[in-house]
Amino acid sequence: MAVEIEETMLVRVQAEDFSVDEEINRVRARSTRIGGIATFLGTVRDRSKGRDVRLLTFEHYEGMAQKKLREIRERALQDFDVIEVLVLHRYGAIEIGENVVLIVVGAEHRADAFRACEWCIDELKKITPIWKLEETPEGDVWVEEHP
Amino acid sequence: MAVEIEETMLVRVQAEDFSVDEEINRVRARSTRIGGIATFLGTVRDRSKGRDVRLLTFEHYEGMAQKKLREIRERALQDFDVIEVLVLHRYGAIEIGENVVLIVVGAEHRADAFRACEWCIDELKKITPIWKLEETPEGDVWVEEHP
Amino acid sequence: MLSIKLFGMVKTLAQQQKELSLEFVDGQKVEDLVEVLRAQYPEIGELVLKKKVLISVNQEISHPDTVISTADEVALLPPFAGGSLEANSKGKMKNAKVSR
Amino acid sequence: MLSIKLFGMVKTLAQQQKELSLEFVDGQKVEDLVEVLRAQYPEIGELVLKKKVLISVNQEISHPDTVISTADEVALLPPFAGGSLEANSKGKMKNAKVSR
Repeated sequence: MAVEIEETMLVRVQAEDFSVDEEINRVRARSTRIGGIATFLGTVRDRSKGRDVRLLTFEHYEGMAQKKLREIRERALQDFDVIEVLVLHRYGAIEIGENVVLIVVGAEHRADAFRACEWCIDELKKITPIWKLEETPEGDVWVEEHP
Repeated sequence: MAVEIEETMLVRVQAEDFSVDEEINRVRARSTRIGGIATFLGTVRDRSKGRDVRLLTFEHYEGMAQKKLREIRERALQDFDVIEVLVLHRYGAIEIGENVVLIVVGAEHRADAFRACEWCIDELKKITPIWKLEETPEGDVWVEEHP
Repeated sequence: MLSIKLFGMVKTLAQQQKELSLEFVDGQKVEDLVEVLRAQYPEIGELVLKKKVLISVNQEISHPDTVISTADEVALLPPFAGGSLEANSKGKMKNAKVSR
Repeated sequence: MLSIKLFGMVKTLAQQQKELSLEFVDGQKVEDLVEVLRAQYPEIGELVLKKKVLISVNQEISHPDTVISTADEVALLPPFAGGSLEANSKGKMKNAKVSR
């Protein structure tokens, strides 16, 4: 039961902002064997494909988005020599400079942590049903590609 | 003057622990063009080369250590397509699971952030005059290699 | 009847409806659903035909011969924010403008 | 006199002294300093000769023919915690035991 609750915290889609320290601490708490923690934090840029951006709104497919993020965590734990993986994505309106997505990977050795962390964010962007509406001076556009 | 003060905060050797959120915010504050922040956090593992470790004590060459970390930041900014780099190392006694070293790299695109972040930590471990005393059940040993 | 969840620019193309309800015979295939969409929502049907919008069945990407029960959870998935599925090559699709 | 900063296991080998003071003629080279060390601190001198301990002059790694002024900041650098300099191949050096 405890493990289930923990796993729920390790894969989340939420509207609220998050603290990187708190999320890193969830990963760190899993094992004293962890010596390296690689993190990727995606934030909102003020430019996208040459357009100015004022605000982003993320929409997700509730249920399927979480399912795909769980798959990513499980595949990373299976395919890389890492100890714990946390995957977190926000939805709703997010302003310039604010947090959108976070991957945290703890491993004994740093090279494994980096490999897995980069794989997770690449895979997340490929398979997770999340969409992004950009508010620009020329109007609002749904975009396919993340900057 | 303002820039000098900021740069001092972006390369530090200190005894105190740090908050990853605060350090990420220093990097994020540099530009709204930043869309990806790659971070590496090194922590103390409870094992090193098959030995149990109870405590680590880091000693640094004051002056030269900072100089080498500044060089790493400047070379990363020059050689990679990144916007800001922060390099931070602690000294003194550090317990199992606690923070030792932090690299934060902000870039427009995530691949550049990852490349530069991994280069920085690899380079730091090669050229920075910092030494590590391991307290183990068999006695205290100065070690050459970081886990 | 079959309920179909809509997201992003597909929802915009359907006048902000979150779900479509279509007449659909239990046990037909995804390729049959594409024909229904083309008849009733030509703009959306065309995007599906070109694989720019994918169809998921029970939260997994479907194939043309995937069988659909009217109890299944079906959704139309425009290209994801993070990039594109294998079926979508980058940058081919124009962004859909939203009028407010 | 020339002051030499000591760190890590070299400091341990010198009975926890943080600095050595050696008789040294201004303008001699690093290779001359190595000879002085070998004569007065044979254990440390040997490690320097084998390039397991490096000599820095004004916070940069020196070469045998680097000229030293007695005003320079000189230090003996055992292998770093993070790994080894080019001159040190990994794992060759035994860890120095510290008696408390």
